[in-house]
Parts: sequence; C-alpha cells; structure tokens
Amino acid sequence: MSFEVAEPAMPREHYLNARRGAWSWLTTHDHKRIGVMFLVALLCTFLLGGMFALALRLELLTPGETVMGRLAYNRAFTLHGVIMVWLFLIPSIPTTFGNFLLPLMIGARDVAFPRLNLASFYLFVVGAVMTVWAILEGGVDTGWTFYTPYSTATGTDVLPVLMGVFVVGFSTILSGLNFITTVHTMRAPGMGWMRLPLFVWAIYGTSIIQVLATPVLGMVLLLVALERVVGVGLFDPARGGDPLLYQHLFWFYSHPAVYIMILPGMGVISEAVSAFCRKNPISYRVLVWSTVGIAFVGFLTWGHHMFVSGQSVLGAGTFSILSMLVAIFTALKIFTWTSTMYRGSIWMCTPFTYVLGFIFLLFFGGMSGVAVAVTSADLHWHDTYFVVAHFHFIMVGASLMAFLAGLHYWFPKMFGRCYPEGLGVGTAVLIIFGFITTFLPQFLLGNMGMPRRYADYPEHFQPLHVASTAGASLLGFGFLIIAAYLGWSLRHGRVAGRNPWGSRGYEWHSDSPPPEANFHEPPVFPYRPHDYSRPDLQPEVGHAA
Amino acid sequence: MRPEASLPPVVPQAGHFGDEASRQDAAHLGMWIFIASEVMLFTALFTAYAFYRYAYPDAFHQGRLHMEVGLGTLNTYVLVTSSILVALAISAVRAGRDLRAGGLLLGALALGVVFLFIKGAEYTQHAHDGALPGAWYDFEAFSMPGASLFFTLYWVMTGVHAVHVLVGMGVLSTLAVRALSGHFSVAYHTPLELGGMYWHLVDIVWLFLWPLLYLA
Amino acid sequence: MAGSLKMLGVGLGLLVLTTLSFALSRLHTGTLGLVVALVIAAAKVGLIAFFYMHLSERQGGPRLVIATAFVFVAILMGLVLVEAGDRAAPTMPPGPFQPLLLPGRSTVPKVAPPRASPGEGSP
Amino acid sequence: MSELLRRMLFLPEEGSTLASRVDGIHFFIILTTFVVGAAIGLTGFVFLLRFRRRHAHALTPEVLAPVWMEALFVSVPLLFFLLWGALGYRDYVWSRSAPPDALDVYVTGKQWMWKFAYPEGPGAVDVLHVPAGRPVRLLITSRDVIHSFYVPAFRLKMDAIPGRYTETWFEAVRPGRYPVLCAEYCGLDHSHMRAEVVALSPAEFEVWRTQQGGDQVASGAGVAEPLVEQGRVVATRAGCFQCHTVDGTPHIGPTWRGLYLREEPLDTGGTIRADVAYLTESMMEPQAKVVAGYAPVMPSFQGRLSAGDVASLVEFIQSLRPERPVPPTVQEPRYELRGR
Ligand code: HEA
Ligand code: HEA
Ligand code: HEC
Ligand code: CUA
Ligand SMILES: [Cu+2]
Repeated sequence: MSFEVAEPAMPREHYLNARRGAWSWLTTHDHKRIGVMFLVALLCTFLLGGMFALALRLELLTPGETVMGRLAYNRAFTLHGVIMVWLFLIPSIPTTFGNFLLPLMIGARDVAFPRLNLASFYLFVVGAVMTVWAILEGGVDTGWTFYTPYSTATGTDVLPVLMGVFVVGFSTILSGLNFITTVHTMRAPGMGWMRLPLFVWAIYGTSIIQVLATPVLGMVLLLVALERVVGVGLFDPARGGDPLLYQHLFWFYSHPAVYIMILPGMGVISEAVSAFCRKNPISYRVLVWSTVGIAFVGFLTWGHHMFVSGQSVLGAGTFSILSMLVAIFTALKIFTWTSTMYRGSIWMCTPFTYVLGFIFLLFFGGMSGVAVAVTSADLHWHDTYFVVAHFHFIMVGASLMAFLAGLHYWFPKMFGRCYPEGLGVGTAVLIIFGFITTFLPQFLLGNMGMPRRYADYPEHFQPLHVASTAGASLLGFGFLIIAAYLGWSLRHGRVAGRNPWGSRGYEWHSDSPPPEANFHEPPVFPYRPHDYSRPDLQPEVGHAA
Repeated sequence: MRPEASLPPVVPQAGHFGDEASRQDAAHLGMWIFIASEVMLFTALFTAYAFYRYAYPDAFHQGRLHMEVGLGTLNTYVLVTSSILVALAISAVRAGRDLRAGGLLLGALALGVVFLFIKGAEYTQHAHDGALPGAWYDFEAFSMPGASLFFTLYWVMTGVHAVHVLVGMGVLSTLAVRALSGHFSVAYHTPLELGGMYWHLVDIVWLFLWPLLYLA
Repeated sequence: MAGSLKMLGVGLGLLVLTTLSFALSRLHTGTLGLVVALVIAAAKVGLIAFFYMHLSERQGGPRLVIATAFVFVAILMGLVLVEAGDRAAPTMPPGPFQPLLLPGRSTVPKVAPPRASPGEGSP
Repeated sequence: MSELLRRMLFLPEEGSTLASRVDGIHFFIILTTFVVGAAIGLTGFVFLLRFRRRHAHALTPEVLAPVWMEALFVSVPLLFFLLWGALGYRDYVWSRSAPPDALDVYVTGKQWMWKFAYPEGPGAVDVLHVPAGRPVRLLITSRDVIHSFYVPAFRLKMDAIPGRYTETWFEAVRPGRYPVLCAEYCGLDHSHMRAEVVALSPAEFEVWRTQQGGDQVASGAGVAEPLVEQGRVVATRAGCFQCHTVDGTPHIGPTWRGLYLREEPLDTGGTIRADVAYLTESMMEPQAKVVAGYAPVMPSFQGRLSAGDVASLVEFIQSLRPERPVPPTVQEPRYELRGR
C-alpha cells in the first residue's frame, strides 16, 4: 500500500566519506564521527562487561566452585558492574546518539565546543583503558560501589580503577557541559524550548545531572584513593571517620546516575513511540516536565540505598517519601507513551518491538524500585537478588532495550542502510524472552533470601539460578545475532534513502547519512516536533519499508 | 521534496555560530557550567567538613586555635587583591589598554605565588608540629577525638584548593603572555574573561575555607 | 575607565568585608561566629560573582546555572545533616569502641586518639 | 490466602513478628503491580491490534490528553506510592524501636563469622540461641569491614559497622532453626559468612542458659575429665574465647579445634608441630612464633596464668581433637595495603 519510490541511492558525499583515512577520524571535530567513534568504543566495553556477566552466570550455575574461585568471582562482578555502569551505560546513549543527533535535531552545524567533544572522547578512552588495566593487574574486588572501609583495605589494586573512573567522570562532565551549552545557544532560529524534540530534552536533563553529580563522585573517589595511598583516613572508623558519610557522598552521585542511565533511554522511546505510532505524543508537556522533574527530584532520594545501614530513622523516612515522588514522573511517562498509541498507525517493526519491551520491563523494574523504596520491605530485599533483578530490569530491560531501539531506529540515519527487518524483529523477541528468563527468577531468588555478591550459595537456591543462567545464554546468543546482521548491513544492507521510516523527527530533514555540514541549506522545521496530523508538511522522501 | 543527490553544503564550514555575540554567550555559559561542577566538587568536601564538625564539635571548635590565623588572613587579603587585579585587567582590556592588562595579570600571578608561598610556610609549620593528615597525625598539643580529622580535612581541602591555584596560575600566565603580545582587543577578549572567572572561583573557594578553618 | 573604577570600588568592598569578618571573629565564636562568617563570605561571593564574573552582564543561562548549583549544594549538605542530626548516638562517630585496625593499616594516630577512651580492653 | 501468596512468591516461612508485617506490604504492592501491569498491558495490546498500521505514511489525528487525564496520571500512582511509603515506614519505625523488655544480645561480625555474646555470659560463634516469643534486641557491630546481619525468615537485616553499634530487634514466633547470612559484601568469604538463629521454647532456653555455653565446645567435650573442665573455665575466665573458637572456625586467632599436633604454618615460612611445648610457648610468648595469616595481636599471658591453669588449658586444647581428621583450617588471606 505504500507509495512506491524509485530505489533510493546513497548520497554521493556524506560525513563518512567526506574525508578519508584513520587520521581524519582520530582528529575529527565532527560530532557525527565522534558519535560513531563512541559507538565503537562502547560496543567494545559492552562486550567486555557482557563477558563478565556470562562468567558470573556460569559460576552461579552450581553451588560451590563451578568455573572460578571466590576471589575471581568477586573480581568478576566488580568489573562487570564498573564496566557496565561507567564504561557502557552512563555514556551509552548521550555520547553516541546524543552526539550524533542533538545538533541535527536542533538544526545546528555542530555542538557548541567541537574540540571539547573530541577531548571528552579521548578522556573516555584513557579512563577506560586505565580501568581495564586493572584486569591485567589482577582485578578489583570491591563491588562497583567501592564501599569503605573494605575498599581501603582490600589487597587488590583498586587505584587504577578509581582513577580510571575519575577520568571517565571528567569525560562525562565535559559532554554534559557541551550538550547544555549547545541546547541553550545553538538552537535554530525560531526553535523555542517547547518545540525541542523530546530526545533533546532528555539529553538536556541528563546533562544537568552529569554536570552536577559527577564532581561529587570524583571527589569521593579521590578521597578513597588518598586513603589508600597516604592513609588520610577520612572514612576510616579506626580514625574516627564515618563509613556512612562515604555512602552518602557516593549515592549522592550514584542515585542521580541511574537517571543518567534511563533518561536518554526515555528520550529515545519518546521519539520512537511517536515515529512508529505516527502520532503526536498525547502530552508533550508532560513528557518534558517529567524529564526535568526526574533530573531534579532524582537528586533527593539517594538515602534509599542505606535503609539498613544504620542511617537515622527520620532520614530513612524522608528518603523513602522522596523516592516515591521521583517515581511518579516515570509513571507519568509510561502512561503517556501507552496512550500515545491511541488512534495511531502502529508499525510493529524492530525498533517498536524494543519499545514495547522497554515499556513493559520498565514498568516492572520501576515498580520493584518502588517496592524497595518502601522502608520496611527493603529490610528483606536490601542487597538480595531482588535488588539485582530490579536494576537489571531497568538497566538491561529498559535502558539497553532503548539503546537497541535507538540503534535500530537510527542505524539507517547513521550509515544510510537498512538491516533485514524480519531478522530484527525475531531477534528482538528472542532478546526480550531471554531477558525475562534471566532476570525474572532473580526476583524470586531475592524473595527466598539469596544475597547478592555471593560466589557460593546454599543448595536450595540452585534451580532458579539454573534458569537464570539459561536465560543469559539466550541473551548472549541474541546479541551475537544482532552483531552479525548489523555488521553485515553496514556493507550489504539495502540503501535506506533519506527517511526510511517516514518519520517526522527533525533529524530526518537531512540526508542519511548526513553530509559533513549536517544540512545542505539552513534547515527549516515547519511544524512542531512529532506532528503527524498535517498532510502539507509531509517531509518524508525515500523508501517506505 | 528534495532530490536525493547531494548538493554542496551551504552552511559555512568554519563557523557554526552565527556571530561573535552568541559565540561569547556560549563560551560564558560553558564556563559557568564548568564552575558549577567545580562548586559541586568542593561541596563534597564541605559536606564532609559539616558532618565531622557536627560529630566532633569540640575538636573543630578548638582546631582553629592551632591554626596560623595570621597567615590565613594574610592569604585571604592576597587572594582578594589578586582577584581585584584580574578584574581590573579585564576592564583595562575593554578600554583597549593591553599592556596595562598584561601588567595587572602578572601582578595577580605574583600574588598567586605569594599565596602558595605563605601556604607552603604554613604547611611546613604544621608538618613540623606533626599536624599531618590521617595516619601521620602526631600533634601533641592537640590530641582529642576528631582532632586528626580536623587536620585531615584541612590538608585535603587546602590541598585541593592549592591544586586549583596552581592551575589558575597556569591560566593567568598564558593570559598575561597573550595580553602582552596583543592578542586581545576591545572586541575580542573572551578567553581573558573566562580565565579571570576561573581565578575568581579559586578566590571564592578560599573565601569559604578561610572562615571555616581559621575563624570559627 | 568607569569600568575600572567600579571594579576598584567592588574590590574595596571586598577588602572591607574581609577585615570585618576577621574583626568579628574575635568577638563571636562558636555557632554564631560561624554563621556571621559565612554570611559575610556569601556577601563577598555575591559581589565577586555579580561584578567580577560578569553575571551582571548576562541574563538567563548563567544565572540559572549558578542558582541551580547552589540549590544542589544546599540539598547535599542539608539532607546529610538532617540524617546525621537524627542518627542514634552509637552510630555516630566517634563510636563506642575502637574497631580493629584493618590489616595492613597498622599505624594508629600516635597522639590523637579517635575516641576518648577505648572502652573495651584488648579487642 | 497469604500463605498461598507466600509460597507463590518463594518467600521463606514467616519466622518473626516482623515477617508478617513485611510480607503484608509486599503482597499489597505485588498485587497492585500485577493488576496495573495487566491493565497497561491489555490497553497496549488492544491499541496495537486496533490501531495497527494499514498503510504507510498514514496521517493521524492530533490527540491531546485533557488536563483531568494528566491529573489522573499523577494522582493515582502518587496515592498508592505514598500509601505504601507510609505503611512501610510505620513498620520500619516499629522494627527499629525495640521494646524495653527485650533480651539483649551483642552481635559482632568479623571476616567471616558472626559472634554472639550475652551480657551476662560468654558468647558463641555462629549460633545464636534465643527464646521464641520474646523480643530480642541485637546490638550489632563489626570488627573490620561492614557486614550485614540478615535472617531471611525474619525479614530482618541490619548492617554491622566497625566501631559503632547499630540496633535492631526481632521476636521469633516459634522454635526452629533459621539461617543467618551476611548481606553486605565483605570480601573473599562473604558468601560463607553464615550463622544460625536457634529459637528455643522459653523453657528450653532457660535450660540452655543455665548450661552457660555448655554446647559451645564441639567434640571431645563429652569426656568430662576434671582437668579438661577446669581448662574450659580458665579459658573462659582468661578471655581466650574472645579470639579462639573450639568449633573449627578461625576467628582472631586460629581455632583450637584439632589444634593439638597439627602442623601449623608460620608467618616466617615453614611449619611447626603444635605440641605441648609449643602450646605453652604460645601462651607465654605468643609473638615468638606467629601462625601465618594472623596478626600478632595475642597478648602474652606470662604471669597471668598459674602453672595449673596452663596445664589445664593444654589438657583442654588436647581434648578438642576431632574424631575424624578435619581439613586444615581455611586460611584467611591477609589483606594488605599496597603502595604504602
Ligand atoms: C537505570 C537505573 C535505575 C533506575 C531508573 C532506577 C529507578 C528506581 N530505583 Fe533503583 N537501583 C538501580 C538502578 C536504577 N533504579 C541500581 C543500579 C541499584 C542498585 C545499586 C547497588 O546497590 O549496587 C538500585 C537500587 C535501588 C534501591 C536500593 C535497594 C537496596 O539496595 O536495598 C532503591 C530503594 O529505594 C531503588 C529505588 C528506585 C526507585 C523508586 C526508582 C524509580 O525511579 C522507579 C520509577 C518507575 C516506576 C514506578 C514504574 C512506572 C509506574 C507506573 C506505571 C505506575 C503504576 C501505577 C499504579 C501503582 C497505580 N533502587
Ligand atoms: C548497564 C548495566 C548492566 C548490564 C547491561 C548488565 C547485564 C547483565 N548482568 Fe549485571 N550488573 C550490573 C550492571 C549491568 N549488568 C551491576 C551494576 C551489577 C552490580 C555489581 C556489583 O555488585 O558490584 C551487576 C551484577 C550482576 C549480577 C550479580 C552478581 C552478584 O551480585 O553476585 C549478575 C548475576 O547474574 C549479573 C548478570 C548480568 C547478565 C546475565 C547480564 C546480561 O544482560 C548481559 C548480556 C550481555 C552479553 C551476553 C554480552 C554481549 C554478547 C555478545 C555481543 C555476544 C558475544 C559473546 C559471547 C556469547 C561470548 N549482573
Ligand atoms: C587478642 C586475642 C587473643 C587472645 C585474648 C588470646 N589469643 Fe591465642 N592467639 C591469638 C592470635 C592472633 C594467634 C595466632 C598468632 C600467633 O601465633 O601469635 C594466637 C595463637 C595461639 C596459640 C597457637 C595456636 C596455633 O594454631 O598455633 C595458642 C596455643 C593460643 N593462642 C592460646 C591462647 C590461650 C590459652 C589464651 C588465653 C589464656 C589465648 N590464646 C588468648 C590471639 C589471642
Ligand atoms: Cu560479612 Cu559479607
Ligand atoms: Cu537509587
């Protein structure tokens, strides 16, 4: 039924072939190339983190020692957490799609500080290498939270990891700074705040958190490092220090950081929902204000990680209620996305499959978050697999799905080619299924009382662990397939044309892949973002898949 | 509907900013965001200070008796004066007087050196007393619970601040050289303003460290 | 030149406030002294930010940024202190007894004991 | 109903008064979640079918949510969340304020064991005896890093912080044995830091209490030779049990179980056979030969133990020979600060 267009051709010149040679990539100031470089780097770190995840699952297959000893296990989950959080998920969407699309979406030539952008890429690489260096040194066994006094006493070499994360933090701050400035000062003329695409809002909110929270983490890691190197003992109870102060400072960063991990994903979903339902979001302003709300209220809830730490009763209550407030914004978003489908024209293609997975899994992940934010319930669940399941539901089930949704939605934009659609949907279903098999049993494990970070466990936990491991291998298999077909499509995929999805996102106003200068002429966005109601504004040219 | 074949780009390659004014806006905004994140960096330390002051009121109250209040106050004057010089330098450039600006910047730089010098003298004194951080604390005259934490915080806070002073001095010297060699003009002096803002930030942090550690 | 004069004026104000702060610290000590000193410091910061850091010339963005930053300073310090202020005494430093020094950190502060009296005997 | 839910959710039995409260809120949340989840899922599914794409590039009407709908989206979840928060907080406050008549027990976590001590008597390692039906207040602390005292059946968890006491309490509803786990990552053997709460009926508990640590000494204790008995008393009096155990778990010092004639690795390298001479030397001059993996913290008892005491102690340690050879004690790795 689609109106057929002649098979589109690749644009003759675009950012990928405008300049040639490795050097032109390494020294580029082009936000699109930097985005692609980040994408490559992040896929590597994800693979590494994923390998550790599979190792963890393998070890947990049986009680007692399966494939590695306790020390190795402790190191494996630490590195899994550190790599996944700081080297993959926090930079994931902002530095790849954010970098690539933000200027396109606001009609700018580049980000505000292109050189800084490149610098933040190199800082990331340096930090990542330092962190991964620790593996060669034997690894770290503190958990990704580096709780003192354990982290100051352990015999493993924590220093490179602390410093690596510190440096990556700088990269995060610089990216955030860049994006905020870009959004403030580089919007195309006439693009008011309430006309920004929702993805831009999401990145903007994320950047605020990055800029304000990351320095606190930096300082706290520096203090732990100083404590290890010269023994300043600021958190060492033997010298009168307070380990809980460490936890406060750490979570002041790390709770907002979980919103660094989910907000960009929510932005992707907002874009994708409206593109594949061909519908305006039923409340643009709700989506905007809930983004801002999460960014701000998210800063007030960190103490909910410390309900059983000896924190004051009043403090626990305060943080619990504040956590409830931040949860509202996500609920709002979920309701808004779902009702956006109403009277749409829904296209069940690969990205939308991930979108559905995202909404579904975020709902359960989020509700389990609310459940652990209930002070008394957390007495049972704190530091059990229930919490592990909670955050994997959000970080894998939601954030990673959003990443995959974005990857599939914007793959044609970035590389000008499509991937095999049938395979895409099939793999998406496989991944969602594998995910549920992996992490649903972990909720039950948590209920049974299985604590996290256990290399070994009493026997009655085993059946559920087996299920979980089986699911993880499905997940790994799914990722293999994705890697295979996306890699294949880079070369051999069907040429996408300017706007293969018929999307009205602003980024589709330029070629796919875009020219080095982003636009051939200054862009005009004649309608509000995500508007599918007015025929005269049909921007879509190209292939209707 | 646009044809698929690419056209030569019309957006100029060089500048993605419209004009100098919006370029300045972006630069200032970026600098402010950077300053905000520096503020949060120090906030972590100030929070630790507040927390331990609450836990060890006596030690933190008496701590100042063992500080070199005179040197600390002198340092405050030094930093404030150097901030004034930097502000004057910017006024000078805006009035088109590069050389004078360069001189003022060099003055500020010199005051930065003086600051570090005084700080060094103070550090030496404390080290001599044995008022060293954490594990090295060995100060007979002031030994009560929390005393070592007071001095640990003192060292860490002023230490991190001193690193900022060093960086700021690097910035100031580059700016001074550029000012003296006539890089700046009435129309173009954004780097000078940004560098100046960094130096003022260093000053601002000290304005809080001084009362917390020396006065009250 | 008008610019320079204004800067000088502000600078004078800063120096005066510094002197004031120092003088007052001789009079008030304790909590009141702290409050006074911090209020004066805040006033000085206001002067510096507004005039020296060109906030007076910039609307919008920068002001928003700096206001946000201060809100978050207040949040971090405020909530930590609220929590600490209500915490049960045995969980506040100094705790009731000296924990084992962690292996590998055998140097105790020689003079300033973290606790008034290590209540327990050997460990 | 709640029993069925408990089984469906794989929850352990409800062993304490707290457990039923925690489970109550749990059930409330989980049921609401499933209802709301089903509602959202169903809505989505219906939309998916009803509004699926019929032709590409279709135009859709602009639908905007009315304000009342936005208000509904905010207020309904908020209502539930705040309600849960409040209900949970009520129980949380309750769980953190022990009733005044509670029995006090001091709990000490250490890498990687739990020690329990009653104010009036010696302690026990890894087994906590409590009376059922009576509140027990736990004063929890740690010797080294943070641990967390976790009894799944009681839905009870509280961190053990070095240098500080945290406090919590529970009331076991019926006699039984309930596993204790460590829920805060604390190093190598975190997953093996287990213990057990043994809830006895009040009468049994009184009997146990009068025995005063009678079941602490594992094997060999059956042969109640007077000298051995006396050795145990001396050991209790001299405070040896603060650091040594008799049940095979290493504590601050090596366990005494199976110590006699064991080949002990020394920290200078090499081994020594734990004969009577060595045992005596260890009490008088503990620093002379330090067992590998332990800090040289044992005080000398020179002059503090009479010759008779020493003899009875040696006899007592000798009596702790296990029937079967025990595997060599797990070696605690020594954590050292690098880079100093
Ligand atoms: C991207 C990451 C991410 C996100 C978005 C969240 C979101 C939330 N998290 Fe999560 N969390 C983590 C990552 C994340 N978390 C991690 C990594 C940890 C473990 C850290 C560690 O210890 O290692 C953790 C741990 C954690 C804890 C500590 C648990 C413990 O250790 O004991 C708590 C406690 O309150 C919590 C709460 C929440 C809440 C309330 C939200 C909320 O934002 C969720 C909001 C969403 C919803 C509420 C769903 C939508 C709701 C509806 C559609 C409404 C339903 C309608 C009705 C009921 C009518 N999280
Ligand atoms: C972004 C965050 C993120 C992501 C994506 C994941 C992904 C996964 N995690 Fe992770 N996890 C954390 C963040 C994350 N995790 C954190 C923060 C912790 C806490 C750490 C701590 O306690 O300190 C944790 C802890 C944690 C634990 C608990 C460990 C413990 O407490 O003892 C477990 C156990 O099952 C686990 C499993 C998994 C699995 C199976 C996946 C899977 O989804 C992974 C799927 C990915 C792959 C399978 C790799 C990709 C594969 C290919 C490209 C194919 C090619 C490769 C092969 C098949 C060899 N994770
Ligand atoms: C401060 C804690 C502490 C106390 C109290 C203590 N010990 Fe020890 N003990 C240790 C440590 C640590 C070691 C291992 C290091 C060493 O050999 O010195 C040890 C070692 C020993 C050994 C050698 C064990 C072996 O495996 O080789 C003997 C025997 C011994 N103690 C007996 C006693 C007796 C008897 C008492 C009481 C009268 C006692 N200890 C009290 C800490 C203690
Ligand atoms: Cu003790 Cu974990
Ligand atoms: Cu959180």
